[in-house]
Amino acid sequence: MMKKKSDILWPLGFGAVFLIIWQLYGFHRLLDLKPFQLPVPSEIIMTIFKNLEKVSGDCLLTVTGAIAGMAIGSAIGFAVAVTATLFPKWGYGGLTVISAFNAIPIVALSPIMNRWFSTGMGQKIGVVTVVTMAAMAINAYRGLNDLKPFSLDLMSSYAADKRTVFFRLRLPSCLPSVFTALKINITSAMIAAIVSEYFAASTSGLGFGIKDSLRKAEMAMGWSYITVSAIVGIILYLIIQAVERRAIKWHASQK
Amino acid sequence: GSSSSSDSSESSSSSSKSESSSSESSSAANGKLDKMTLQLKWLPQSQFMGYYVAKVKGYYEDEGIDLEILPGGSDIIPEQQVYNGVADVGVTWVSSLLKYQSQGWELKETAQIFQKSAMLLVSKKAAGINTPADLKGKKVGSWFGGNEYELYAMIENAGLDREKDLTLVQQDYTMDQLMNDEIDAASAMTYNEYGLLLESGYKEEDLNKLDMNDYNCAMLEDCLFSTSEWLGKNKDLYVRFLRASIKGWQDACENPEEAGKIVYEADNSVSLDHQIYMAKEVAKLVVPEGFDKAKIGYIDMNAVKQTADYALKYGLLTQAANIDECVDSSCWEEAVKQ
Amino acid sequence: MNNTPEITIKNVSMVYNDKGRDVTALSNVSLEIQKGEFISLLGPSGCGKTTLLRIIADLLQPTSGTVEVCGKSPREVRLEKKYGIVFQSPVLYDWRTVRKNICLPLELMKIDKAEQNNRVDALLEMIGLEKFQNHYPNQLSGGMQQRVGIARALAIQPEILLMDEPFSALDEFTREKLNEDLLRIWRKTNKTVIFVTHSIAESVFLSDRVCVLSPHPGRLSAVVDIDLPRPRTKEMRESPEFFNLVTKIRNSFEGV
Amino acid sequence: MNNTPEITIKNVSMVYNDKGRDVTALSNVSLEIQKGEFISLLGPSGCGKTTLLRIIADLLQPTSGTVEVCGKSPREVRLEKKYGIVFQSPVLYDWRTVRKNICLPLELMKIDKAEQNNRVDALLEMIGLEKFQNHYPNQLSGGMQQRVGIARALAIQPEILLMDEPFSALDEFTREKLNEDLLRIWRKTNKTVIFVTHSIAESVFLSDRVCVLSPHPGRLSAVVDIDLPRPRTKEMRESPEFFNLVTKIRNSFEGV
Amino acid sequence: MKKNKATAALLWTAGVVLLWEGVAFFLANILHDKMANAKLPYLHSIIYTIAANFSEISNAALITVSKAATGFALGAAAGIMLAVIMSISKTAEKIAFPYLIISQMIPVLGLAPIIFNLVRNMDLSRIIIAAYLTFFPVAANMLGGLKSVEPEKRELMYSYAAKKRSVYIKLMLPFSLPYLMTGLKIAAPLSITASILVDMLGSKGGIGVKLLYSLYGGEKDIFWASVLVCAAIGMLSCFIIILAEKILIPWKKTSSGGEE
Ligand SMILES: Nc1ncnc2c1ncn2[C@@H]1O[C@H](COP(=O)(O)OP(=O)(O)OP(=O)(O)O)[C@@H](O)[C@H]1O
Ligand SMILES: Nc1ncnc2c1ncn2[C@@H]1O[C@H](COP(=O)(O)OP(=O)(O)OP(=O)(O)O)[C@@H](O)[C@H]1O
Ligand SMILES: [Mg+2]
Ligand SMILES: [Mg+2]
Repeated sequence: MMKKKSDILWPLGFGAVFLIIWQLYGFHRLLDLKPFQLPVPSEIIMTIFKNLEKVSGDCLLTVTGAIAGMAIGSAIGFAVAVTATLFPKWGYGGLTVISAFNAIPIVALSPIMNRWFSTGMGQKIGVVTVVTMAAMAINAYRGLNDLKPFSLDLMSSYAADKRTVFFRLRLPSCLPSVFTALKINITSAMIAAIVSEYFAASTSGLGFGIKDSLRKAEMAMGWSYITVSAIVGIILYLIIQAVERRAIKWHASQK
Repeated sequence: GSSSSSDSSESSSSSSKSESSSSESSSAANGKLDKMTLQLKWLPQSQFMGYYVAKVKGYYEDEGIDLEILPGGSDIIPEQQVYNGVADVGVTWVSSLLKYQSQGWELKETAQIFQKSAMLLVSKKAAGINTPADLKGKKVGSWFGGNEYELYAMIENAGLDREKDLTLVQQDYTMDQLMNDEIDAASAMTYNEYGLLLESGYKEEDLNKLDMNDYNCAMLEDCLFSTSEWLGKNKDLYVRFLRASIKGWQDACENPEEAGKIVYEADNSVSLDHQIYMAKEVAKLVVPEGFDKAKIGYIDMNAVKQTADYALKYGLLTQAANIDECVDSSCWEEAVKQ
Repeated sequence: MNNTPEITIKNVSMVYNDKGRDVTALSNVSLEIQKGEFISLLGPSGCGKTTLLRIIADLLQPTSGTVEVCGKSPREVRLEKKYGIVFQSPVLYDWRTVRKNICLPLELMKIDKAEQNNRVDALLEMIGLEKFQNHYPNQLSGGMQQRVGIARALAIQPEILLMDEPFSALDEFTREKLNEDLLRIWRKTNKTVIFVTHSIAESVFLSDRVCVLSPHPGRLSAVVDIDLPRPRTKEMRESPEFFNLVTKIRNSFEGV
Repeated sequence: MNNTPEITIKNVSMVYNDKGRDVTALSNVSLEIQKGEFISLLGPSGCGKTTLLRIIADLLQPTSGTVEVCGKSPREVRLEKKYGIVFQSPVLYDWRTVRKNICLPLELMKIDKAEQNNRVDALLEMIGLEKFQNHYPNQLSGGMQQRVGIARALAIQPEILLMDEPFSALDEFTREKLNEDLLRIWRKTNKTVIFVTHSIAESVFLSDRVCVLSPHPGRLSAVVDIDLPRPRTKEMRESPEFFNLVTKIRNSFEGV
Repeated sequence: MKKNKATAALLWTAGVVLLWEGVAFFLANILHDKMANAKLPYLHSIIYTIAANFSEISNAALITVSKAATGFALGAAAGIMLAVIMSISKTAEKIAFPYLIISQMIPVLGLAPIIFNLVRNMDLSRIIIAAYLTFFPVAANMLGGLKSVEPEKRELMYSYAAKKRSVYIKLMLPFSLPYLMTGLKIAAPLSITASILVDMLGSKGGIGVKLLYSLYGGEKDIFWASVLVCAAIGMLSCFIIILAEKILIPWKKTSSGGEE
């Protein structure tokens, strides 16, 4: 119990100190910044509250896109990993092919997706999907194939078919890797959704807000959007972590 | 506030510009060139041909300047680059500069390169947009991020409500949305996107264009600016820079084909044809008909005022800009004296 | 007992190859095992016992030679799910509790729930881990894990039971109890058992025949018939016949 | 032998807690071990032998009670690197060859290369794995892995040797050979040894005292002094005194 | 085995090519999509463009790859270091991890000015940004690996009272190597992305500049050629890591057991 408390207190305490230094212009002095270059927390928070409705609307939009895209992307990535596992001879190539998508920058992806989807949401989901595929595919593949010694032998001794081996052995043993992938993906999904909105055919979403505000020197507004996206990102991350704790209690990493 | 601003400036000049400020007076004499950096607003292209021409023809060197031209990019904001000391001087749009100034950034406009707005609203003939009033009920593209105010002015001058009477959509820096009929009218710069439309096979007669200059909603675009502080310390250097730049722009506007080639060779980005097309169009903005090319860089305070007024009216500025504070034409005046 | 052997091992050799370095684990091993026979494999550490077991179980392909089980290839027999294997290390699935680990093969064979529960309850009782049925493997002692592995192999009531040092981590009492349990089950169900052990006494107590392997390369160096009467009793362990057999095997061992 | 004990275990209890389910592994165990003494721990599977060893080695904190080693806390002794431990499972590092696995603690103690090589060569010879020194652990048989673990623990010539069923996966001959090797090393270097085993005979052959634990919760149920003369010889195993001691321990066991 | 792999690679290439050309054909000739050329041009025409502009594109690619290599090296190093620090100290993990995630949510547009202001050197800033964009998958995977070390393996080190440093060098790092490799497989192509993004922060050369110019200059063929080259480099980089994995992890090679 004590441990649980410190789990929260440490980062919060650190965060509080960080915010106070920031609020008292500590970073401004240190990094030689003017308040109008980097607004202080109080100003950011006030701006958020002043624009709460707009900000939360934009946030919802972006998060929806990010989550939908991540779900699709992770599913595709996982499917590729499964294929590569079930058909090792032929399937492995898929992993390398999918990693190619990781090398296409969002700046190039976004206009392409703009062509494919006429709505901002479609474009966003498209971009996030592509961005999240590889991390899941590569991690899941490792998890599906890095089995404990003889655990596969046990399955063959039961003449278990591929399906059974997959569901009874590979799936549970790949969970830790899948969660690692999800953690990577939730961050890249958010940022991909945001950056895709720079180019999207719509004028809403956190990304549009960030770009529009920062370009127009509305730093407080821009940083409000950034703050909100960071908060949402960390909440989503914590949710994944909480699910992970429950799902793989048995794993060494959860000790 | 004020004390911290003074030490910030000291350290900024000492870290990145110490050489230029210390060797200022002796430089030309002993053959050592003063280093100076110019931040472009966008990718190297004929939009900035004056500086490239001046550089290639050695005008900066003649003035004792070693100029480095920093290209812009999608994540680069010239005002911030200059304020942060990454560059000494920058190119930006006046409305954007006014906004930064109003937020407390001590920046000054020092010369106005484009005398006219290059912004167009382009549509296919079939959409039937012949006047701004025809925009009613249409889907109209803009790049936003500060590029939307001329459009707002055009819409509202035509008596339309920009929220209710039409739909504004973000454009992604290509003309694909227009070509694909996802939007009815697209923002386009005369020297760039419009040219791309023509190059991709559209004929002038297939297109309608609404020119901001024709509907009294033009705002000023490319100008030169720097921080008040840097200007205070490097006035002489800056005058020399302006002199060389104006010379470059004069050459470029006289011979856009050559200028286009120079830009293409300096940084072969877009195709040569497009650079030349752009050079020709830009020349029309820098030296419009009837404009004395000796006065390149002249700041038309009326135009600045109109820009500031629209910026205020459409919400970019929250209070009227004190435009006299924002502009410092003294260097330019000195540069064009001879 | 039938006269056609249940398992025929013919000239089996196994060479592990790793980057040009060959390790010959088995060399020309031949053996016939009757249906319902209880065979023990003995031999120094590293002589190839596990290797031979894995070849019979179709977990490994011999470099040369053949194995036939009921006139079929080990592969076919494996696919018929006739093997029950106790591995040398417990090989439990970390994400399953003790109970669920034992249940695993039953789930795979789609045995109905009630029957599953009956069998698992009986086995839990036999291995003395009723109280630990909801623990995860990493909460068990080494011997407890091993017992779970044994229970899991018995759960499917296989026709051929392959056991690789199943009782090595158990105290003598638990071991003796399980020896008896194993014999009881074997007698009742007429399984063929191949049993790897390092305890000569245990092999004598349990087996019909004891096969001794000699190492590097693994060869069959002696096969000793154990003609003690069945059922075997605790008292027999103290009998001179028992002692003689142990000595005989011990000698065949030392002759290596 | 000195009269102040080397290791003093006082009222040690250990309760594993997992989601409200408590498992009492040890309950009020007290024991004094003299310097240079060879102690065996016996007891049914799951009675807490490993737990006790881990507490002495400072790998686990007891729920209550204290352990003192040479008047210090186990932690201090561990930091002085006086422990050598053989774990119940081999715990080899997959990425190191046999030789490198044995070398590991020597590297950590910055012993010079030549000395490292000498020691490792001697140990490899002792465990009979010279030919396999460049193999990786996953290319070894179970017993071979276990022997590597033993060699690794002996390599650092620790003052206190904690061995958890070190010979369980070995055949009787290798086991007897290693028993003798262990005694020889022990005699030469005057180590204190705590030795967990399931073989009563082995414990009698090796030890000065045998401690029997009873399970659930683990208690010290008997401590038997082994007054056989040293050095112990193969022949002693057949002597009536030996047999009596085995029987005595077996009975104290069964009384549980 | 070798032959099998070659045929598999061939089959994959053929499959991808066919699929690509098929979709392109479908768009252009069956749906009669006006934007077919922007949505997905024919692969052969892109390859033709690459061939026609080979020296130009390959030069740009070379610049990007060399920058990506720097960014990748730094990002990987930073990721490994952060993971190690977080695994050494729970407190550090608790403090740092949430903020690392937050840091990943700050877009370059917001971050770049601060970094420029901090280091006041464009080249260094670009390297930092490239590293910033690549470190997270490495850190996450590496941390995952470090935390998966089996307790017994750690106890062995503990029993030797080994110094933290030795524990890491002799146990934690070798154990996490396979996990690290997974992270690197994700990060390697990502570093190309990062390098391209950095190209766009006002660089003078590189495939990213090509991409931007061609995108905004309406040169669709060059744009797609650049995209294809990016993807190819990404695949290659992943492939190199796979190769490195084979060499660096010899003990994993001998695996046993079959499966239906
Ligand atoms: N990590 C753990 N979590 C919960 N319970 C544990 C844990 N480790 C051991 N136990 C329990 O503590 C008891 C004693 O375990 P221990 O490993 O000490 O037994 P042991 O005497 O070494 O047995 P064996 O001879 O089988 O190795 C067992 O009942 C076991 O279930
Ligand atoms: N995967 C492998 N790769 C290379 N060599 C191996 C492999 N598995 C086993 N060997 C070698 O084959 C020989 C026989 O191994 P095996 O596991 O069959 O011995 P064993 O009789 O079961 O020994 P133990 O009683 O110690 O378990 C050993 O010398 C071992 O080194
Ligand atoms: Mg074996
Ligand atoms: Mg134990």
